[in-house]
Amino acid sequence: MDTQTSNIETIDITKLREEFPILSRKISGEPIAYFDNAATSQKPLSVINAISEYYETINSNVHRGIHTLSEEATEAYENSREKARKFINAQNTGEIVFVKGTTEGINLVASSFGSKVVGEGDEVIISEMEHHSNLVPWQKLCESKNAKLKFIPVNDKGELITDEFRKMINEKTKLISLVYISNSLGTVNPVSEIIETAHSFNVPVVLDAAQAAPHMKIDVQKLDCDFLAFSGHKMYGPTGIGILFGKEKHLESMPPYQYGGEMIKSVTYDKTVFNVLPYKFEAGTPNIAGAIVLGTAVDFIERLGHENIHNREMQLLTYANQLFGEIGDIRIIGTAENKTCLISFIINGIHPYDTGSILDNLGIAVRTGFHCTQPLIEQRFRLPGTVRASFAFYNTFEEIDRLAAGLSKVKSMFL
Amino acid sequence: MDTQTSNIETIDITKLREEFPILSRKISGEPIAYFDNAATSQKPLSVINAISEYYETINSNVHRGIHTLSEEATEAYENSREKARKFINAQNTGEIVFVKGTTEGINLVASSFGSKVVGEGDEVIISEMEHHSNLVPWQKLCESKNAKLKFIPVNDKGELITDEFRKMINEKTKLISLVYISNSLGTVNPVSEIIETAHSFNVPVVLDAAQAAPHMKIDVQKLDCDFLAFSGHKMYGPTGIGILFGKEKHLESMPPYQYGGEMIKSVTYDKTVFNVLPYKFEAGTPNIAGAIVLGTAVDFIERLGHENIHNREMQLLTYANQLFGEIGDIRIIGTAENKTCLISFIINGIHPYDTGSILDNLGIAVRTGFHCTQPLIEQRFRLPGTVRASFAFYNTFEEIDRLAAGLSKVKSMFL
Amino acid sequence: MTESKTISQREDQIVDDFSLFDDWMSKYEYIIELGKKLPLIDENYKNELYEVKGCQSKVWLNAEMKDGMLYYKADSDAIITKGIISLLIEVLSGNKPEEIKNAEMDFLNKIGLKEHLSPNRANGLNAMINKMKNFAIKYSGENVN
Amino acid sequence: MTESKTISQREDQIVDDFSLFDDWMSKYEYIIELGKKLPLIDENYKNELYEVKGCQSKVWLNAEMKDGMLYYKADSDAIITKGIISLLIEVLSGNKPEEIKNAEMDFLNKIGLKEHLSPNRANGLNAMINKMKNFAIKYSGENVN
Ligand SMILES: Cc1ncc(COP(=O)(O)O)c(C=O)c1O
Ligand SMILES: Cc1ncc(COP(=O)(O)O)c(C=O)c1O
Repeated sequence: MDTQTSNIETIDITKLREEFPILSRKISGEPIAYFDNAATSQKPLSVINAISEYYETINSNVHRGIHTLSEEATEAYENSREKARKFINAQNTGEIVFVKGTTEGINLVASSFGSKVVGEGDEVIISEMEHHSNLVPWQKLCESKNAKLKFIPVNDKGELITDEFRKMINEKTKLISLVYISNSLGTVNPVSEIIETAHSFNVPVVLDAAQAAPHMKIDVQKLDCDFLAFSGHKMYGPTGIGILFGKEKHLESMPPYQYGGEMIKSVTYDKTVFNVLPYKFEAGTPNIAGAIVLGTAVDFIERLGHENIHNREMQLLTYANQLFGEIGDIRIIGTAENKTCLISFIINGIHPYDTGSILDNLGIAVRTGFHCTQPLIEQRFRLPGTVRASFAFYNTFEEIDRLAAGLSKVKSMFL
Repeated sequence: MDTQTSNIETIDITKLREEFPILSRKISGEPIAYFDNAATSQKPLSVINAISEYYETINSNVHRGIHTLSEEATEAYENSREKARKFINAQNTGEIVFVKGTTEGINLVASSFGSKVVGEGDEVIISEMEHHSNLVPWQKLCESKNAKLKFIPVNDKGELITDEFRKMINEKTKLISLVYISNSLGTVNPVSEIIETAHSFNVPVVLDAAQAAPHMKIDVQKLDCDFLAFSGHKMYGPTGIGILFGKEKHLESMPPYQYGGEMIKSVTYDKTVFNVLPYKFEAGTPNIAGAIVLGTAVDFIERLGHENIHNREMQLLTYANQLFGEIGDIRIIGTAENKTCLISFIINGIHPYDTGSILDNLGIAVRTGFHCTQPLIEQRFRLPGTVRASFAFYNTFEEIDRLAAGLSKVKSMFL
Repeated sequence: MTESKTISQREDQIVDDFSLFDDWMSKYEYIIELGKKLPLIDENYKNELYEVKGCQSKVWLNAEMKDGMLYYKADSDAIITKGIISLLIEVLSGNKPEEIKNAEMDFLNKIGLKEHLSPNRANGLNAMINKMKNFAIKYSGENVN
Repeated sequence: MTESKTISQREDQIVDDFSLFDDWMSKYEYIIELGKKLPLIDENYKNELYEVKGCQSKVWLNAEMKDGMLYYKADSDAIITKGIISLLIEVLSGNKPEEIKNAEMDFLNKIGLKEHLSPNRANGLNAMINKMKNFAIKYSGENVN
């Protein structure tokens, strides 16, 4: 099917898949069809090999070392920071902080920036579709400050109701934090529009770009967002590393989040002077291999090209939507106009857990449950969970055929 | 030299070194002699390959997934936690929290536990020889709480003056945090004795075991420490992962440190219920590969055997001390009775930076500077830095010969 | 329910039944059938108190004593889960609390369920078994009064 | 100091001198000799104000105008660092601020120093050059009054 319907000449999928060793694994006797990409992506050989290469040739602690290995590791580490800067078009590398992942990035902002700008009686705005990682930090911040957390509502298609947002924002609003692309609905939010409104009230905006980083070109200068966080492991890179972008003026004004190691300029028994950006926010020995190889993941994405990735993924999504329609009895949760390549759904009358278990038995990996957006699924959509099939460019039309066949099988077993 | 003077029959060093690919690298045309092990250790093939294997076979997000890959990744992740539990003899895996490293571990304790138990007018005790990562978090905590930070003094040999400690502790003392083995002096501190005294005052004790983990058997039950943190990258494991041990009763009583992901049991728009131990402290997608492969590093250490490692390293230390004595004009900083395998020193009249630069040119990697213990080196020992050669079992007597020859060369060049 | 048989006889029966299937899809089909047939629990037991924690779907479980024997009722919002509880009930229900307490539940290994459901889902399975055994402990000799 | 030569002539001279050495050990030996000979800075300049930030050893640097030319003095607690500053001073000292501002300092690449000192230590080197050029900017035409 790939050869017939795919008109992407720039990506040779069969060859590309060979770069992902795990895709040739078998599960329950079947080749794996991996549709859990929104949870974590698989890794190409270039990324896997770059990790080994780091440990086999230049492994050493970064910064302050004067020996050659340390110099080389530092250079590779800082080169990767520069790649990350370019990847999201930040103005300078001082705005690029290596963190553990999106969750740590957002927690850092909530703790170091949020505590500073949010006070009693103030308001913070997020949306009804936030991942727990972009909900609980603000819930707890507001709790501790006696501030109010407000939620931009979501319509039945899974889109933000921006009219409501414009009614919510006011002079009490001190911060907005929003998911760029929803991990459970697939919705691509109109963040530019929201940032513009927010800035007209002088309110800074944090973007959770965990799902955006693997799927679209991010431009923090064009977006004009104040902070943005994403995870390496969702963009074909290693686990345990991510990026927090922050505008220089904000990062300069914030106290450090953790203390120790390279984030210190000088210290006496009485007093500490902190280092310049971005080091002020990188306490302790960083995930050096992870940081360096995040750069390799960026290289990989740029070699493929954002547009090629996008086109391929949209074809997969369109194809899957079409097949799902033919199966019948499938309710898709999240049908926004502007949507990334994932489908959250339930087969009417069948529990997501049942669907997922049978699919697993057919070698098809989907995620079931709340996808870390429990209030959205439970309170807003009143569901016990959904099944989520999230695609990546390396998925094939044949795999989607198998998914569709699997769902028909599930229907026949349970209904 | 190895064959003649080494009486370790259980470790075949030549064969063992082949497991560390980086050790065959050349620097400035010479085979590398890596003496910066206290900053970070090199990694055996078993560790490097385990990372690739993870990504090539079971990479997936852990917990809550019902598909096979997720099950397998979760199982490997939890198996590794169990290995870490055994490694330090904790009572149960709920006491084993995966963190980024020692620095994050200590920051977590300072933030979640320290803020709770330390109040205005209270006192926290650390020592004069702490790494910045175990100094600045407490300095900042005390600053914010209007509490007092007190330092156990260090004698000229680089040992804690425990008599002074017994005079310092009183009913105002709320917490003690101590380095188990000093990274800049090599001193192995009498932590059992200190913990016993502390507990007689009902004061909990945190141990910074960053340097202990690679060099000695740690037994948290025997030590009876309340918290203990260490880093994977210093014990032959990957970067970006470490362990925080905490006694169950403490961890249970502490608020989470970061919010999001697996640390949540259930959440509504209004309220969050946190997960059980240890998940409560593991927010966001963890460093899955790092955590799993930390277990491989534990396996590696246990295959070699703590005693074999210790014996080998003590022989290297003894040999280096002997050669250093013969060179003359070398002042060793840190001459404690109970010492690990590192030598911090200056050649009288020669700046550490000069020494380090020339050694690097000879393919010999040492660290120079404050080793993240600036107050100890500058305020206590009144030095502009030291040169630190820190050994690991894979170093050889020949490499130490080269180090000694290098130092003689340095002397002849600068004096 | 075959109340005359011992727990281990019932286990053997299930192992026998499962030996007819040679792939997991057929086993699932059988489990689903059992799930569909499971006698439902009263709606008023579907609350926190009767909920089994640690499963990926909601599970409620209750037990009552009748003539010295313990009888279970359960429900879940997922059918596979119901099928699995149904197996557990088939084995344990209608026995003396002391016997239930000591049941080894070896059949779960023998039919390959434990292995097939490792380890996230096995947690859920263990949680169900624990809840059932806790009822048995509650009603067993030591705690009658 | 050969004040009659231009900056680029002085650079060429140093490149010539270094071409005699074919390994880095000999280059270091030469740099160390230069370091030992560097005229010291007054002790009262050894403070924060004159310190060059970003080096692994302490470096202090001052500059003074005499007859329209800028003269540098510097010191460091490490001799290799002193030797390297000595090279910089050799090239830049005694020139017009405008010339110093625009000096390309290409000789550092030619003798392989930049490459040899990458990148932590190169930061220190760049910090020294920047501090020297900043003095030149301060004393150059635009800012005389
Ligand atoms: C004694 C000591 N404590 C703490 C640390 C900090 O460890 P990490 O940088 O891995 O967080 C180190 C290592 O740098 C150390 O040697
Ligand atoms: C939208 C969104 N935000 C935040 C996160 C958290 O990312 P991480 O777990 O890598 O910290 C995720 C992924 O789980 C996500 O999909």
